[in-house]
Amino acid sequence: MAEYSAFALLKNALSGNKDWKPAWRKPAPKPSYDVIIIGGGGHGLSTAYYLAKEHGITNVAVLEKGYLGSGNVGRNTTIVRSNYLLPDSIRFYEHSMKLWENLSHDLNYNVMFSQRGVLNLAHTPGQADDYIRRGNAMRLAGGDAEWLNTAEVGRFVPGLDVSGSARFPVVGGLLQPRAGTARHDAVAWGYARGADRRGVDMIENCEVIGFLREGDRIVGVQTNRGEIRAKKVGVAVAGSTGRVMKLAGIEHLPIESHVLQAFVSESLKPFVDSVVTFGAGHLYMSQSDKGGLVFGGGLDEYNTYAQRGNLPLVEEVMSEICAMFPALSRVRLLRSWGGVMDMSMDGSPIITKGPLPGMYLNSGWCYGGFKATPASGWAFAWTIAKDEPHAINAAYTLDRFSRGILIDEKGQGATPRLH
Amino acid sequence: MVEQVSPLEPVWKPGSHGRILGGAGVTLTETRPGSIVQLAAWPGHEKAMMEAIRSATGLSLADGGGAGVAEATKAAFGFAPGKFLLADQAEGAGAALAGAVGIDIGVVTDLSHGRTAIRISGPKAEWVLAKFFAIDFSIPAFPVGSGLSTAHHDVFAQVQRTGADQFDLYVFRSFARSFWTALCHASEEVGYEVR
Amino acid sequence: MIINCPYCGPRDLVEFTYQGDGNRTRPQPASQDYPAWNAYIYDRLNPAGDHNEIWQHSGGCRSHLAVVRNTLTHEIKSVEFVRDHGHRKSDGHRKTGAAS
Amino acid sequence: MSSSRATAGGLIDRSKTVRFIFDGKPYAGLEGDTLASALLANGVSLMGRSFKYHRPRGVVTAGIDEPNALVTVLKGEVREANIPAPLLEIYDGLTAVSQNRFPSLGFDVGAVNQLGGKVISAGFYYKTFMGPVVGPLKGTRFWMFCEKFIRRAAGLGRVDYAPDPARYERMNAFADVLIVGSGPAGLAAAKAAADRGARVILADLDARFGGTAKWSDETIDGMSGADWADMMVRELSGRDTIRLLNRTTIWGYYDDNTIAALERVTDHKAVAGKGERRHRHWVIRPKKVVIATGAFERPLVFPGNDRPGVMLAAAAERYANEYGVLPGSNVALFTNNDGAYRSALALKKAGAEIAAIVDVRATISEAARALAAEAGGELLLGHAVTSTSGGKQVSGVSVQPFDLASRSVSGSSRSITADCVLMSGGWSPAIHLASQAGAKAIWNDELQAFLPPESRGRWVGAGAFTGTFSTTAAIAEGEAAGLAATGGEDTRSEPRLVVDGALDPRPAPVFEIKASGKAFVDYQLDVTADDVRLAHREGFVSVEHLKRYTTLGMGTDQGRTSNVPGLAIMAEAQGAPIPEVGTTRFRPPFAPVSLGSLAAERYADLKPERLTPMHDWHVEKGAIMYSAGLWYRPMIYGQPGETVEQAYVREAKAVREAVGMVDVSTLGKIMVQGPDAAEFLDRVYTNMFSTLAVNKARYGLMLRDDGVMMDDGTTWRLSETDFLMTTTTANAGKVMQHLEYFLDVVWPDMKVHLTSVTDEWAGTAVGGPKSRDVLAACVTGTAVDNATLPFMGIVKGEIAGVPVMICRLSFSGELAYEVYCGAGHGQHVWDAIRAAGKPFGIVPYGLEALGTLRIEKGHVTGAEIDGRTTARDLQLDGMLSKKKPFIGSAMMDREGLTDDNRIKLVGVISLDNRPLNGGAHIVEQLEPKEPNTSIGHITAVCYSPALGKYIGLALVKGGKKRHGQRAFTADPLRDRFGPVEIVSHHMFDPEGNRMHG
Repeated sequence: MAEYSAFALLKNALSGNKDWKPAWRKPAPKPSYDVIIIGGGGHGLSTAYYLAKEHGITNVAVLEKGYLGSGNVGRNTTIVRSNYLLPDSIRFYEHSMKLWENLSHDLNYNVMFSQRGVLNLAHTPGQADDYIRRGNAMRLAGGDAEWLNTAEVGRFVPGLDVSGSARFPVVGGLLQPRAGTARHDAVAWGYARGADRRGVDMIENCEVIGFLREGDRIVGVQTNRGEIRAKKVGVAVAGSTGRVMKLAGIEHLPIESHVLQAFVSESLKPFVDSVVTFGAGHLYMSQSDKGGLVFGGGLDEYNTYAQRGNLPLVEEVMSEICAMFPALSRVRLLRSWGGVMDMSMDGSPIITKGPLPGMYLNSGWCYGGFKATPASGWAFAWTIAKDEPHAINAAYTLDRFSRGILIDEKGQGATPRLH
Repeated sequence: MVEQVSPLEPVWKPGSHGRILGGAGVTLTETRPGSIVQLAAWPGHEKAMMEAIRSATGLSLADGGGAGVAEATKAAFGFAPGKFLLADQAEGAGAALAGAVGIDIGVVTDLSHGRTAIRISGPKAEWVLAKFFAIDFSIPAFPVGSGLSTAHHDVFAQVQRTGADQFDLYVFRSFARSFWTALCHASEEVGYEVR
Repeated sequence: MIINCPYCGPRDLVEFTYQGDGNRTRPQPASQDYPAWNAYIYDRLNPAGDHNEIWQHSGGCRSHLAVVRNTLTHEIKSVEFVRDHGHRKSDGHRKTGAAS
Repeated sequence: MSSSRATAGGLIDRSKTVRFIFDGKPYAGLEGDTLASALLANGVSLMGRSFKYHRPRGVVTAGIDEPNALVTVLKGEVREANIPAPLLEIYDGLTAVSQNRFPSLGFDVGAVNQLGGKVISAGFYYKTFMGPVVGPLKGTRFWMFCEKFIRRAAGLGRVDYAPDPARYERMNAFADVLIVGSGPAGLAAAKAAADRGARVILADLDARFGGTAKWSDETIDGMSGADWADMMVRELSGRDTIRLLNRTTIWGYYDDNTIAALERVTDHKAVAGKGERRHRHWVIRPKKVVIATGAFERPLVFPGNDRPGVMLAAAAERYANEYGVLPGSNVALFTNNDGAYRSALALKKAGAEIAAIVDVRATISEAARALAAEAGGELLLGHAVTSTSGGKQVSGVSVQPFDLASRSVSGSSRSITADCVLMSGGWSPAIHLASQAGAKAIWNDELQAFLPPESRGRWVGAGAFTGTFSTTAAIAEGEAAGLAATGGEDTRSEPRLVVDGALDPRPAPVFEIKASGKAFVDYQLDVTADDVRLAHREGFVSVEHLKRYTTLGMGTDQGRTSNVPGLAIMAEAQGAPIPEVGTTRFRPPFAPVSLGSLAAERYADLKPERLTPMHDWHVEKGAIMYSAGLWYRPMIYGQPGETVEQAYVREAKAVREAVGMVDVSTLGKIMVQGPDAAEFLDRVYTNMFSTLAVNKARYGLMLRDDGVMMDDGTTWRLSETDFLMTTTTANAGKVMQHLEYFLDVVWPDMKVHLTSVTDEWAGTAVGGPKSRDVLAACVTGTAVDNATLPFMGIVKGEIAGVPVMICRLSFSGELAYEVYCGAGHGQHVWDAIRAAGKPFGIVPYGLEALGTLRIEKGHVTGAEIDGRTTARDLQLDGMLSKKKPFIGSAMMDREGLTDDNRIKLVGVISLDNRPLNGGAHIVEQLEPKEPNTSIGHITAVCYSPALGKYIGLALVKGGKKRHGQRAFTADPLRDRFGPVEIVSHHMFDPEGNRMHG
């Protein structure tokens, strides 16, 4: 398929854009594959891409119940960062960041990754020390992080209430300059196109309704488009993990499904350049290239598989955004939507072989999923190809809970709604 | 006895405020009861607790969630299963009740300092309260005498309807000043008088 | 969402705190059954459909409620006090119990 | 200019002139005008510029579906962007400016984008701007460079940083029935429900009730629609069970009929009343909702359909009949349905000439034919408009014969002069709320529209919303709905389709006229029919892919005019029926809603303040207040010229050398009462409490069920069955919920009650070698000597006539006491202790000194108890009873929690006599400074007057094993590196002689 470039755009414009080809084929499922990835979201698609690119495994099918990217990859607030505290997290998300930094070239698809920085505001000296501890951990691990004092924060983000009279005065902020945002749909489409160009079959409207087993072993899947057999089956359906794993007879997992709402304002001329998060509550905000303010807050805090949020959370988020940027009170909320999250018991993901032979599980992303898309697929592909985890996902096991080797960034324990 | 200092003192501004159009929409007062007492019965001993309350205070509570009674100088109501709040302008109700309530019935907790009692009354009282609480304050849904527990964001509150257009609110002392200020803001558009 | 508290009546979601999966069984305090403890603390049923869960009416009477709620529609099927619900589980650790 | 005020008619008050300013130019309008109607009346048709191509645009609609005419309103410093001119009621002094143009609306350099039209087609971003793979612009740099310009060009209105002086509020409401929309159906429903004595709320987003009745030519019960509506409203407004909310948009339909609405209280006023909030955010909880939201007319997609002067037929009718404004003097109509003929006639009656009526259908109903005859002008059946002429104002159209079967034009083209072109592509019911409520819309082939899904019983529909376009039927349906809503049962299952005897509501299935030139589907975001086909070509065929790839329907109008035409064009490209392309699921909000209204009373006051009884004293004494959760606590009581360090060192010294006092009222306090209280505490604490004697206190440790540290504090036994538990300030609420959970859920048979008494007691800690003397000097009714009040003992007495409870315990490591009294007496007792302490040099101290004293002693707080550390990590192994199980005991021994290499509590001493920093890490070598392997971090720091050194507490791998070792502090973010010695966390008086003294 043709390379994308400014030249290609010009050439096609002259022919009235009549010659563009589909970004990916729409093949019918083959009876069998070397690897089946369940879930045509960001992680499933990137897994397929890296299986083909890094491991030469191209006889791969990605099975998607709806349309590609219909899950959380298209329902998030597009933030990409690696500002974590714990070594296992830093290792993984830093790897992801490095992949992000070259992703558009790698995919020949502009995912609009813009490193405009993520600034975490701190509102008490204690919180500042906490953030700085995290920033220091990043720096000592080779990452990037800076501390801005109140005045520097005010200069970095005009419009922010940095007055001492604010209810929760800003005492400083932790900045990760390399962090930023990307065009979420483009990430799914870019990986899909990239995988397609390497021979992977992306099969949409193909819902898995059961697993094929030989004894304990998973040897394929039952779908609404018939049986498809495979040597290895990877599950990357964050948000639906409980439902899909149930089809394999696995009833209990260290995961709860919760809905996270996201919001977009009407389109405005540039108001804020970087991503800003409010430390006296739970709020993160940036502005898209189209001019809409994109923001979100906490979970609705109860189990749900419905992509619908409730009103109290909306009010909470708007209260916080107005506290952070008083000038936004007259700006209007344009759209809201909900995405279903796999909330794990320590707030960290699971990328592992098993739990059944022939099966591989990628789940528990809480709301760290989008920024993890490249590394998640990269590490999952490695785990599937080599039947063992790579160093960056070695800690993301299922048994870490029973062993007490927890990766609890927020220190909330087994209370998923609080991670 | 040394008098309690009100947490509202610096923000207590007697007189008329806001948009007064032919009379204040609401009147705000701090009732400053001498005693605020919480009573908690063990499951199955609720009736005995109600009897103890009657014997110690003369207030007889009807059965049922939120049931309550309000007299000129004292009032009581249920606010949770087996739990009741009693307010008395006189001090020392806690001790009296402690005498009347044996450990076999339940326990008595004196909150005379811990809760601040705010009264909102007037034709717009329901309207103003509706700005804070997701509660149907209409008479059929919330008759005179009855009480309930609710919250406005971080501020936990117990509310008793002590008249057709009169409500007594019990809020945590440490939050009282903030809550009072918010109450005044919310009352501005209908005009309010602080007494 | 509106939850009909058996004591307070129907109240807005904002008054409640979700306390999680009501299907779990806490082992007896003295129990050394490790897998049982692990399951209690970390395993979730997380069904797509009717779910037994525990809510606290934290902004009201503070009772804990056993709620059956559909996780696909958010429709609430039943609400009752946990203590009346027999949610005591297998924890025989009563004040008279010799477990301690 | 062509548009003008009609000589008569309209609901505006011709006696009241209103003066306003648009783009710096003063204009006059009439009371009852919107900005759109007033500008049209002044002959202004150019009102905006489009998002991508910056094309000149006029107003297309007369309501909330407006995609083009968006303006910014200026109120002093404050700008409010993207307001649809048809919704903006004018008032004296209104100042509005157009958007997305530079330098002016008339001449906009951004319009050059039009030249790039085909290059910047849908999805072009994704195909370019990747930049070079190597060199200075590699990685994301080239994209970020280009993006700067893209961002500047993008965006509609501008907001500044000036804070909004307005205030907002939230309002809760309950009702039997909420009726959404006050058109004929809504009014009829309200009346029916009200007559049954129900509590009714009737909401309409317009200033005036009546919906279409306000401007349609129809008469109801022999009176004009407007008069009929006024009569209905009069009948309703008398009753106290009815609440009428105008200027109120119902925007959110949440679970269990929780309905969100925005009331615009003062936007239409030049000056707001005292205390009036700008917006009121209503949260309404009706038993039933009657949805009577009507329908939106659809444009037709044809080349030049975006030229100013081209507008929806019904919009023009509304301007003529409601505002007495003629959008043009010589009007052409282009339609695929009967309804629009009525609009043509309305304009004729209002004084315009009808140049031509162009209908894609070869045959039309007799009723339509009659209307056409009355309206006059040429009737061109089986024809279509293939282009429009004119610059920033339409001057005419070209028409060509159109074949319905092949949906194509052919034959000779001719042009018709017109200064206003009306278009009508059929109607889309406003099903948004029903869709939010949770079901999938149903495509109706006859009406060529999505109809509401079946109700799950929570709502009832009526009128055009259900596809019932005849007013007679709508009123009947409204009455039925009002009854159904109050009767409890939903009388309607299938959406009823009433075919009006006169006019045929069924449009021809024509959405687009294919001819050369840009034909717009989404006006605001400049999505053309070709863009939709390009998306199809590239495989973005599902409705979601279509929207995301082309941005169709993503604008502030939320695709009200573009959704169905877009789907139709995609369906044709696919050769599939429309519903197979998919249906959009609508989510809140139905219409854009101000962030301020949702912040409501929390705007400018996010959270309440929590104040101790001595708060005002602290502030008065110049203490720097420190926010701890919602609380405020004194950090230091600085004296003139003192640095923070000097202040806390002075305060801490005073405690070590003489006596100090500190406000500890914020500590969480929970009464634990009942016959089983002691055993309950045995279960929740890691150590024993049943063995605690009355009038004694004990330090206790609490774990979570997973074995990780949760909180610590002292608990005082006041009687056999009464305990006063204290928690850390931060965890008070969490601990309360934790205990309540176990009592209610796990051990419901235990007879224990819990009550938060944090606010009941004021607490003053008095510490230092002289503390006993101070108490002896002010406490009456009890002795405080070592015998009467030993370490961890409790006595009751009085201070200055106020009952107090005194516990001898120490956080500072000095001889110390905590004095509790009723909160209302807190200041009184505080003053009395200070007076008694004066001779002993008592000093009030703040959190910094408190921290210093505890760090010297190695006591842990929130910084160490961070939700990851275990009791063993914090060197508290001794607190873990082996005699009994307790919460967390079963899980605390897991390998991961007992690993020797975990980070554990130690003390650190700065070896370069420079301050240490909390949040700094500990490394084994300093070179290279970074990256480097962290072996832990510093949790708390101070200058220790007792040791004369800068010290800190830290969590370090190996813990005790490293005592005596040298390491380095690494704080790259603050560029602080230096040598430290790792020591025991008990840095001062490890034997604790001082507090036992």
